[in-house]
Amino acid sequence: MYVVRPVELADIDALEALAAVPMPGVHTLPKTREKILAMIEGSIASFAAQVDIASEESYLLVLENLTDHSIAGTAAIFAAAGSNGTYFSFRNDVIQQVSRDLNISHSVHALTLCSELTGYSQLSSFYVGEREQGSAEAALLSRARLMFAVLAPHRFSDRFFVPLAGVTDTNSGSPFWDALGRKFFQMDFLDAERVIGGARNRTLIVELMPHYPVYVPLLPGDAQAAMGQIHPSGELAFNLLTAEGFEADDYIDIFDGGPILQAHKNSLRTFTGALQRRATVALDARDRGREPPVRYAISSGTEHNFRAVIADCAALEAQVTVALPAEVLGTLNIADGDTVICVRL
Amino acid sequence: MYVVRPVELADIDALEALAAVPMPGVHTLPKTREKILAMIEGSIASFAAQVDIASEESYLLVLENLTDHSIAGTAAIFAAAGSNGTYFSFRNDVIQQVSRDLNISHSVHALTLCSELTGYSQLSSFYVGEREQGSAEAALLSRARLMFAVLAPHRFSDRFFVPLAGVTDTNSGSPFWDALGRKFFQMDFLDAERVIGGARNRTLIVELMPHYPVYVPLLPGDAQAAMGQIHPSGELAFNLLTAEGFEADDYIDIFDGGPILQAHKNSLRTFTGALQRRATVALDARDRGREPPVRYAISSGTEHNFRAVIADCAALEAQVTVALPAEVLGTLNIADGDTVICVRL
Amino acid sequence: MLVVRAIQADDLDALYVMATQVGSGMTTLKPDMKMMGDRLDIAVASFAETIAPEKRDYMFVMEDTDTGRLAGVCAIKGAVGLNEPFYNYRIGTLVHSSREIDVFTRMETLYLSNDLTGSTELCSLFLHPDYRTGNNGKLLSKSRFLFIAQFPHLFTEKLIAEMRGYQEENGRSPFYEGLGRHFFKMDFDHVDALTAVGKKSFIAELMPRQPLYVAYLPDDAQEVIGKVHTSTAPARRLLEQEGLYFEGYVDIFDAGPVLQARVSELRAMRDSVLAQVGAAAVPDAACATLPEPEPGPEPVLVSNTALHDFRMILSQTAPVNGAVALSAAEQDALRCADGDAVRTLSLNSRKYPHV
Amino acid sequence: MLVVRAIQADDLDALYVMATQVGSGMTTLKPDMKMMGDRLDIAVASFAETIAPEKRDYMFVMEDTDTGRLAGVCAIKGAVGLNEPFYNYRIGTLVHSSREIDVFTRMETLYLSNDLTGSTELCSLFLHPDYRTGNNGKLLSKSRFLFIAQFPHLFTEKLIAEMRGYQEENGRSPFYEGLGRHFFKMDFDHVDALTAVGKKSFIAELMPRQPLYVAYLPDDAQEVIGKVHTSTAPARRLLEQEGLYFEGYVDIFDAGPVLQARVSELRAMRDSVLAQVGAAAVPDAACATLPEPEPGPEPVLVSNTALHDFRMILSQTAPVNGAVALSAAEQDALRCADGDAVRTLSLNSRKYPHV
Repeated sequence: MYVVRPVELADIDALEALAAVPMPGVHTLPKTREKILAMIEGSIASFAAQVDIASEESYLLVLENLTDHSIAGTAAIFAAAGSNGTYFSFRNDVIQQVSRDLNISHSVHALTLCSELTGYSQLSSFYVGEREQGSAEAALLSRARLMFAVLAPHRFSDRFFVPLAGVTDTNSGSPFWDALGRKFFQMDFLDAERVIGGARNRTLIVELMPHYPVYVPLLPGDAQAAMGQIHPSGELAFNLLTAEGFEADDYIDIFDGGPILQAHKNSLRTFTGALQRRATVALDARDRGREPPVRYAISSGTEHNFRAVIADCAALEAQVTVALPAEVLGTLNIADGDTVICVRL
Repeated sequence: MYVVRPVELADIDALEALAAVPMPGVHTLPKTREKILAMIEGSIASFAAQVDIASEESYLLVLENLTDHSIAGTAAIFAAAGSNGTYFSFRNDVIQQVSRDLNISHSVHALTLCSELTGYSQLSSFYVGEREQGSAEAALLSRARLMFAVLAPHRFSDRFFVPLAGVTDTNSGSPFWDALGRKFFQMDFLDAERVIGGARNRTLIVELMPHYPVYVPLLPGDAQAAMGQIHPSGELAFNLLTAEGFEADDYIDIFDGGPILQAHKNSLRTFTGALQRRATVALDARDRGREPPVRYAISSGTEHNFRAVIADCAALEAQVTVALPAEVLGTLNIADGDTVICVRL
Repeated sequence: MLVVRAIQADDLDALYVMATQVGSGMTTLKPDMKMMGDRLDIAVASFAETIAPEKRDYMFVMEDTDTGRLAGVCAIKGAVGLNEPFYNYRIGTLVHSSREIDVFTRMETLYLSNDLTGSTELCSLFLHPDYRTGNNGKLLSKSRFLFIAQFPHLFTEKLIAEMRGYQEENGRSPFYEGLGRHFFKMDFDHVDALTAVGKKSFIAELMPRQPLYVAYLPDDAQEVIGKVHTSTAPARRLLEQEGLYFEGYVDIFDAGPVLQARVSELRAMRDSVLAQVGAAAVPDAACATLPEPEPGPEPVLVSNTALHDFRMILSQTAPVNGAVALSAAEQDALRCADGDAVRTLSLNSRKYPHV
Repeated sequence: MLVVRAIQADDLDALYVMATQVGSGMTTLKPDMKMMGDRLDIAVASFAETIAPEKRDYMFVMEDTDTGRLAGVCAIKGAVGLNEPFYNYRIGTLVHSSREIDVFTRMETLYLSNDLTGSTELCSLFLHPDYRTGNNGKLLSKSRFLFIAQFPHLFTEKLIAEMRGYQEENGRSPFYEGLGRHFFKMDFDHVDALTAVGKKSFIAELMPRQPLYVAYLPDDAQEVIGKVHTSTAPARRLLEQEGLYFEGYVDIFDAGPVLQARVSELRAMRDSVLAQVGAAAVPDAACATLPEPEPGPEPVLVSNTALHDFRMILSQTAPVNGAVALSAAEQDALRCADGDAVRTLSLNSRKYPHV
């Protein structure tokens, strides 16, 4: 059995080991122990904070395998992107071109540097180990962030986004960068990411990046092909997020052209499908065999004791309680009668 | 009792009388008998057409008072806005301005001429008589358009918008127009609307309107105040639509600055809350008195026989059938066992 | 003798004959009797001053007085872009610089503009192949400057001339292929033909509106910005000698340069002089010549001073102390007589003599 | 006698004294010993040619040789905008026209640009109030043109001068209030002070990037675009006489005009001449004068031809047939002797004599 829970100081060794696994893109775990520690401490402080309005909080969840207490994955959510400045992205605009005289009609795409995602809540740092790829636990980990937002909406924006790493070529170069950012930064993709520290909210972006829309047909073919394409390592996250209700196509990353998925919370399955139920102890795990059981993600229902697990039980739409094995209640750290949030997986 | 149904040729006199009522804005009924006839014929052809992909169809519904068979209101929906060209609007962008050196941070609004609403389905021509203002029937009429879209999604886009008339001053001038359009068109607001025939998809818009974003702080105060403001006559529609899930703020009309409400269908209550149920004849209208009855909009469930009425019945979430009085089935033109679409009003 | 003169109503047939001999390179002189007739009407009204200065189109023909045949044509349009928008790309500079990481990038940009609206335009130059010898080309092209120097009040301060842009030998325009084709989705020749017949609203409809960084274009498109067609290089040099400069405006389709000048800074405005027809009044050979005596005879453009019947020739007789001794044939060609004023300008520009 | 000369390392103290007497209008000459010392070092290195041409900053001082006191200062910057972006608004034209409904609208637009990056700049002109008489202002301002005419290879082809923009008597800038304030949210003086000390990154951060239609601005802001401060009008006229023009670039804060010229088209380039110090070789009074004899003595700018010790005075002695008879005192002031070459230019421009 697995549980998703807030990161703790004791997790630092496990996280350091995870961070050593090579991952593309910049929306991953920091690489040094010092920065990982800062991230853990930031998360602990964020969970503990009394929040009126989403600000610089960052929440880091881990997926713990309860069998051996190993850490099988991480997932983070930032309360408000670019909170120290502006979160920059390219908006992918479509310009309709119509000439009555010439009887021509077609559309042209143009990328506009924009700051619209500033203040959105940002999902980040999603990673699961090899063994859990594609498992229900991976889905639980990804979704647990949104369940926490359902539980504590005042800590987050009404809108969410997730940048996913874009494609790179065999030399870790980025065809999108070569066609665009390089012309302004005059340096290689990796050097630029190093200089900017993976951030998307720095003043130097305004100073260096193009201020006028980039007409996509003018980009070389390989750069166009890279727009909105995910790095193969991001496929799991992409599939989980689009199933959740996130939409691609509107925004891409200013550096590597990777997709930025975004959605209003009203479009996300976790928000629209979350049911608040009172948990009871299931007396007999078999006595609900009359209906085929449904797989739910279930999280504890208070923001200062957040945990999430997977449980199978009868469809909850017409119920006011959810009967769970005592073991699950224990893992969630709740008692009979406490409130839980349930979402179909 | 009222019914919402597709317009018929016999309605022309009633519509001509309705069109004579002065209404602001351009998204209303045409004013001449000839044009009204064309609109009715267009609607009849659209309902009859086999549609694979949303195109130039326009559907006109009327609200009929079954007591005296008078027409109490109209509401239209166009399958794809700007289908002969491009539907132009101003997108209301927010530009985040941050200066680290000066420790300044603020946001600036800018209006950008855009064609993003092209191809959206457009709600239009909403009008109800004095007596039905604010009634459940008005809500039924407005929503019936979306219920038809639930029924026949292939006839519509996934996204919908509704332009509402903007504010005018005592001389039917528009402060927003005076600050913007007038400088390019060199004519009064009403003259410009007359020249362009109320359309938002004409080549001359590209030729005359500004191609670069208009920074809102540079507009005079009265023009800024008019942005996104509705004409008082549009309040009913505005309230119904925002309750439905439409969002204002993102787009405004290029001429008078009136709000353009828009939404993805997944955010609209009619789509998320529509229940498909089998209709049965209620044997005894009183036998469901155990639960308080809920008010539903109920429409017949086939696209070539579309009608909608209001009916009170028990909550349907946990039911597979809906029991309706025989009279209601008659009004909907359906038989016991036919499928209906039900949405809480 | 070759005379460049204001066009007359009865030149239409001869003009048509010449137009049939023009290749495809000249879009403004198509052999179309209706179009030519309309344009000629405007030209005649221009010299007669019966239409407003900004609507005028002064056309000049070069006539071989020995045969009466027309050898060439050229024109000055009073003002461009007042009926239909006149588009160009303007080349600008944007600097992207971050002190924090020590990056300084200077980028060229293209702005779609109508900045040249209202300018006076030199245009429609064509010299019949039979006459492409000696100084004939210079005579024809430069005649317009003498006309402007004589009647500067008829023109706006800004003078322009559009030059045909670079094309490869097979007619391919690298600039159009790199930019315009993506938006117009048709061949360059087709676009060219549309603009020639005045159909220009598609430019507003289809052209990208936002400033473009030149660095986005393919290399071969970048390289030809402001470069003229090989066959146009001599015409460009002639105009540059008269004081026109490339100031960063190019054609939106082929990126051919627009040359520009302030009328008041033209060589013709500075150096042309009025003289009286006749022998020099003070034949003081020691010091009456121009400051720097020329080694050989320097050809001189000479025009009369009549607007409605403007005429100009190339003479070998330089003015001396305000007088110019034109031959009887020359006076005849200019329709002037002893004592009349004429305007003269050395055919070739000289560098500043004082430096 | 007043001599304009290349600044020297030991001028620092005198320069500081003068700077303390400058009002608030001059942002480039603040009485700050460190800033001034740094700038003087660059100036000395510029005249010594020990730094690259684009980094040079040629400063000139006007010295009263009778007292040794400094009376004024002026400078030529080799190239602007190569360390920090140099911003201007460029005024352009956009035409919005619909043939279908017969509307033709010509709109002025403002484009944020760095087009003038790399230009040579005339700047830092200051004349002490005690010396604001006679031709002193002209002498000081125009000295730079003679320097450029003597050493044109040191400069880019484009020369600019920024003029202080219009302000109301109470110091209010209508252009700033109508535009900049909405984006900078601070007083004009504060913005002005920030740019003076080189803090310019906020411009990139806060300035609206998109082209603006002038018609969006309040009327009083529209009216002052390209208009100089009342106190700057005489300086503008001086520069215009030398061949600088307003070509549509203005300051982004106060909309003051930038005057521009091609170096090769400057009056000093065209009309200045080299002459030998000494009496005229051919004193033929009948025809050796300039074509149009002047009624009275015409003051003449005269400079030596040494870069590292450039010196210039105003003389009443015009050159005659390539020679100029300077007095001993004048030769002394220029540090030249009989037989040396000097460059001369009439102080005032004359209209074309030939028209």
